[in-house]
Amino acid sequence: MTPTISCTDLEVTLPGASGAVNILAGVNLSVAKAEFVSILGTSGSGKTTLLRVLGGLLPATGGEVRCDGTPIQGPPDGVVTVFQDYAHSLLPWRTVRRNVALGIEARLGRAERDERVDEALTMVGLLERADEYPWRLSGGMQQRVQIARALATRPRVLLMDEPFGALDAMTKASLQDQLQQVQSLTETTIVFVTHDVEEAVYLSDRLVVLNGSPADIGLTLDIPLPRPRHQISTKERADYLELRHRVYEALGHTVGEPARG
Amino acid sequence: MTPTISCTDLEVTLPGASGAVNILAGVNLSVAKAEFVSILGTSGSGKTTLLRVLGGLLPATGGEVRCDGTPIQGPPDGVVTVFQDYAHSLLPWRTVRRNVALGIEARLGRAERDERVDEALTMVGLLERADEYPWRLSGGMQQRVQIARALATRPRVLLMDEPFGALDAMTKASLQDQLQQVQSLTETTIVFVTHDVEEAVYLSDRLVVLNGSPADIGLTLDIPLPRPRHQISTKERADYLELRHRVYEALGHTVGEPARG
Amino acid sequence: MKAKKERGGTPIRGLLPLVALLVIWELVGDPASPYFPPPSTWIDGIQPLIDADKLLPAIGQTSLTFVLGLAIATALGAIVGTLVGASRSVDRALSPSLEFLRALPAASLVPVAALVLGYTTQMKLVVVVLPATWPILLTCRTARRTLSPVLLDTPRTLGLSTWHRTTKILTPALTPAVLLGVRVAAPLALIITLLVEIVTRVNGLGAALGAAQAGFLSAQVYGLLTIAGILGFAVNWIVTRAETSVSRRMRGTV
Amino acid sequence: MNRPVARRINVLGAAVFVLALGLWELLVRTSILDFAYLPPPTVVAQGLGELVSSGELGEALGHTLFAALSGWALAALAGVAAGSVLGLVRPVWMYSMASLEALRALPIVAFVPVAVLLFGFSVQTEIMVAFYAALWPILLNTISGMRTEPRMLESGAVLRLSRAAVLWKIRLPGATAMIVVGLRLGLSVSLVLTLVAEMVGNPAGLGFLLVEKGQALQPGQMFAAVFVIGVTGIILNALVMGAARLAFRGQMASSGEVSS
Amino acid sequence: GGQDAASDDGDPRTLRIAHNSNAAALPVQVAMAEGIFDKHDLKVEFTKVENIGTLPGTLGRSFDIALSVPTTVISAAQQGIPVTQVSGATLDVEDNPTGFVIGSKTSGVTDIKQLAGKTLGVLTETGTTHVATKAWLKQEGVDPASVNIVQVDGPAQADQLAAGRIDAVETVMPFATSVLADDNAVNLGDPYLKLAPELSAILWISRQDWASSNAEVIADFQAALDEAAEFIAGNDDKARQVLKEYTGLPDPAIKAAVLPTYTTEVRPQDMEIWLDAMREADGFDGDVDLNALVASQG
Ligand SMILES: Nc1ncnc2c1ncn2[C@@H]1O[C@H](COP(=O)(O)OP(=O)(O)OP(=O)(O)O)[C@@H](O)[C@H]1O
Ligand SMILES: Nc1ncnc2c1ncn2[C@@H]1O[C@H](COP(=O)(O)OP(=O)(O)OP(=O)(O)O)[C@@H](O)[C@H]1O
Ligand SMILES: [Mg+2]
Ligand SMILES: [Mg+2]
Repeated sequence: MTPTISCTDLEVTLPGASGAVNILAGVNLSVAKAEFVSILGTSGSGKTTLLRVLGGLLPATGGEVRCDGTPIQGPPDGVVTVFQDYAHSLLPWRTVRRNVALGIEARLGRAERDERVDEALTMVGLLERADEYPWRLSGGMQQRVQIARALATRPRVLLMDEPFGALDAMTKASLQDQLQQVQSLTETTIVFVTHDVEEAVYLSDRLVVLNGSPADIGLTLDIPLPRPRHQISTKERADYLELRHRVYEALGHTVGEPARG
Repeated sequence: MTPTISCTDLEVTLPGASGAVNILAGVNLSVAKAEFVSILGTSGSGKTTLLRVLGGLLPATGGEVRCDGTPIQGPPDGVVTVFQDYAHSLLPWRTVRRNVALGIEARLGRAERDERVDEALTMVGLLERADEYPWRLSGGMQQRVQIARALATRPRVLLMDEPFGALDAMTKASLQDQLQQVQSLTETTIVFVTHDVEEAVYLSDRLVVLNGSPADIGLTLDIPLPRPRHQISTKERADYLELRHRVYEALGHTVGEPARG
Repeated sequence: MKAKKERGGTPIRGLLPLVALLVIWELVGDPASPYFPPPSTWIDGIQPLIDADKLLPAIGQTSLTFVLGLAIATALGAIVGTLVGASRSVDRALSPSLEFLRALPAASLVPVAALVLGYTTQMKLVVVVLPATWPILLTCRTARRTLSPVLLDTPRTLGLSTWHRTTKILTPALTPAVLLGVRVAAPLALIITLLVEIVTRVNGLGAALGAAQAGFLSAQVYGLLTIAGILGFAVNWIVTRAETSVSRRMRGTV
Repeated sequence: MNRPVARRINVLGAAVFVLALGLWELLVRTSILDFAYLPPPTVVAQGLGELVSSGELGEALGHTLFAALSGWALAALAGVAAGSVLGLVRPVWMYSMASLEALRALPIVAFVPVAVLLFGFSVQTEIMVAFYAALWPILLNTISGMRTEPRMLESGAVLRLSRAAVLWKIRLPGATAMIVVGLRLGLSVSLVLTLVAEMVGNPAGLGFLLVEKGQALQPGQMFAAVFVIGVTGIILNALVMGAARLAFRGQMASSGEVSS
Repeated sequence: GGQDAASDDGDPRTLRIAHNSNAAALPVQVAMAEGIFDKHDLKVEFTKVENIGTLPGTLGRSFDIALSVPTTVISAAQQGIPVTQVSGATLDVEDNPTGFVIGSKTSGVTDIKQLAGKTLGVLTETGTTHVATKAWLKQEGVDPASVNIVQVDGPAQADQLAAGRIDAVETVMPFATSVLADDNAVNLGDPYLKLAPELSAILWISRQDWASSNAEVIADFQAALDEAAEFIAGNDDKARQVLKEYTGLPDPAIKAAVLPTYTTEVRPQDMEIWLDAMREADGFDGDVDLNALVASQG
């Protein structure tokens, strides 16, 4: 089966203070339909860059990027990116509701649009703030508005860049589970950048770690935990703990793994 | 002893889509010199708002805010805020080095300034990116530049709003320990907003949870763990695990506490 | 930090210094001065034009050229400015030619434009649009360049069509810049309109102004200048108001 | 070392420009455009040669540049200073902006004869006109540029920057991109209106040369003067941009005016 | 301005003179070139100003003597600018006209009467030529208001008429030559001569106070111009060389130029004709003391 999204020998060079800098080199990744892949890596390793290339927002300097087998030229249909820089990605002149409607208002009738927007806002817990302007919301709220906007489009592929980074543990857990549920219902393919190892292990089918400079994929780890997963029971499983341990190790983490007994 | 920073019966009202909204009501908090206090709370509960009031950036609608016993009018000397919104708080036309120098260049000579900047950049691991513009950095790097800028001023009081939110676990752990060390050396008073319960428990002398709408302080918890703390040994202590457990509970978290055995 | 309560536009009380200046002029001015007649004589100065039913049509013709010229310049400047701001190669290709055109003196273009279009309102428009476009174009170009890349990526990743990207993202995001450009361009457009009218005497306030100047009717000259000034002020005021209200909607601040 | 210099030269832009000139020549040669008043580029080039060899061009250009640049430089100082004050001090803005808007709306061309009365046939008249014309774009762009991102101002407040330092280190640098736009606009209007002042007022410089050559039935020389004016516009603008890139590296880079 | 005031106190025998590229000013230029002014103990500082309409206001500040036309002098005087004529410049006579109204076969204007409803290009709407043309139109029974007026700069006139953008044009030398060079152009006549068989349409002016305190200088100025006019009559080649130098006209135009008839005579009767024409054709209703305009005569 052709992968939903894939890159081969990907190379990306970006301008820097002292000439061009090679950010990614020889990155090979292919994500199958309905797969959930997490990307980890230290700050500045190139996760955002990789996601931008997969989303068709940044042309690769070398190598190939394909979506459903065809080379990518600009963002393919149904592939939606959730940006790390949520503050800049919301339109300040639109209310929350109209920000969420942005991706669907052109193709859907009024009734269906409203329904989808309400549904998405309910999911992220912001329905009662629908008529507020985004710059009157807290950071975490803005981040959730952006997630709602992506979900409202019912994307085939979701590329998410630290989407829950500004959320408290409870809100985060609730959104993790919502995301799982959406995925299982709609078979969305998800590529997910995060710094939270537990989150990555809990959500993913597979997990890759970017490292080096220029970065490539250092570790690929399958997460064969059964689905559906539960915040309590899954995280209590021995294989979950074992996987988590391996990721921490791969990240060079001597300490991060919270005590196990 | 007068607290370094304190608020009594603090009330804050902000404009909203349908009239003024009461964000904080009856918040009482006082932080002693060299104390490390963490603030937790769900997304949108008012942590940033509280920090802005303590930092003199937002006038309180009611109640009193004092720094060293005198009422606050604008940011007091030596009180530095690290913003959640790092992307907007760096000056895009200055290189990383000159951004970090912003707070000290007027009062320090060239040599000392350079030394402090280099020291701060080394601390956050960005010395070799010193001549880059901030908009060419990754999100986590920008966040670290802002931290370096604050540290370079050697503040008496540091108000930090999710300062490590965009960092991977390893970078975060390293910065946590640097921060601890700085604090123990300079007796800096720190108020620290975070979503990461482990981080809060690991770093703090005291921890408060904001909740309700309008929000006030729901839980105050002293963290009498011995200092200096260590990423491994401290987190293996039974009292650490116990404290962590209590915080999770206070946050209404039924699940978040990663399995303990 | 404090929310500023301003109803938008420029407060009228800001006219105080100007009013003071005029009052001083009136008090110390010599009513018989052939060069600087005091304000009270200005109305008498334009009375003959009112009596001859020439003033209103002249105002109408000048307003038409001025407003239409400004409108065309706005559309042109916004579109070309956005294109040039978006693409470095378009910028490099067009910049020298545009720089060249905008520096050309309107008066020497009039005969050329008249050869093609005759002594018509269209001819006036062409000569007015050329320099008036520039401020809008340049302001819009810079604004387009400084837009956050994430803001520009947003409509792309949501699969918005080019049309929707333009109407929903670019237009609202660039409107404040375009309006600022219009504020700069408006007096320029008025100046050039009057200049063309003075040079060709085709019609409008400029034609009357030219005639009054040639006849040394200084009170009439000041009267006509005041009318032209009011016209420009009115357009400025409307544009400023629009700019303020747009900025407020954009960011909630003035 | 050679490559960047070569890259600075705008080959594409020059090509478009030359192409337009070629088209014009072609239209005249094929008699599609056939006017004594509008000569083809080759005749204009010939006129240019005549003006250069007679020395008229150099002198006129020098005069015009002196007047336009003096007026512009004064306007830059006054515009940025007044713009900062108006942008920052609310009461000043409130009690004077409308007057400025009204003054700004006054058609300066019509005042050239008045300026001639006040200052006589002198270069001061031209400088006044150039100053007046260039002031407004610089002023408005400065005022508008003073709307700084609030978080940056808060950063300044938090780091205890003095008011002067906030202006000097945050507000003005943040407004630089806008101010440079104002300076560029101001430069071209000051040039254009210096020419107008020379055409209808002080008989000197390129503006007068243009009129004089027109009256002398020398369209080749007249359009050569027009051509020189246009090229002067290009060069002045390139100089301003070059200077801005040198002086304000960071601002120009962050507003996309410096490639790579 | 300060520097003007300084010149005011200067030597009264140093004349600051302004005029345009008009052939009417040739005697001044010849007098300068041939040392005739020196002979009369006059020094001349010359400034070329193409738009002579603004000159009355600058007299006494920037200039002492300037070239002007009767309509300008009358309007300026009526508005309280104290100007006066110090010398004649040229005289229009039947066999040497300087004003032209030119129609075109293509536009169908071959007679002044056909101008009704047509577009006429003029040099200046308020200038002498146009006042004279309006008077002429009235004489011919055509309402001047029925003629559509646009201002067309001299150099562009030939093209505009040939291209049909205007139907007729009102002009002076040297532009008339190039307008008439077109095969379709038709000369309709000299509008000045419709006012009087002999008329002065261009002259030298100064401020009244300057004129009354410098009568001797003015007499010397006139004498110098008369001598220059004689020189011109006798030295055509040299005179045309001077003409070429200060007008910058191309050689063919210099060769083809018909030099006007020069005079230094101050003609009060002509001023009266112009005032009447302005009253009649232009609706001019000012009160002008004609004596003051020519008071320096003496
Ligand atoms: N616009 C840009 N221009 C030039 N270089 C850039 C740009 N954006 C990012 N970089 C550089 O590319 C590298 C990777 O950045 P990227 O944003 O992909 O990192 P990241 O893995 O997402 O980091 P983080 O976790 O901190 O967000 C960094 O060294 C950064 O400095
Ligand atoms: N500028 C503003 N104007 C009006 N209301 C605001 C503004 N900023 C924040 N609020 C509101 O105040 C409340 C608290 O916001 P605050 O930013 O303090 O939350 P927070 O606890 O920091 O949340 P997060 O963890 O998501 O950053 C929210 O309901 C928000 O909508
Ligand atoms: Mg990133
Ligand atoms: Mg917050």
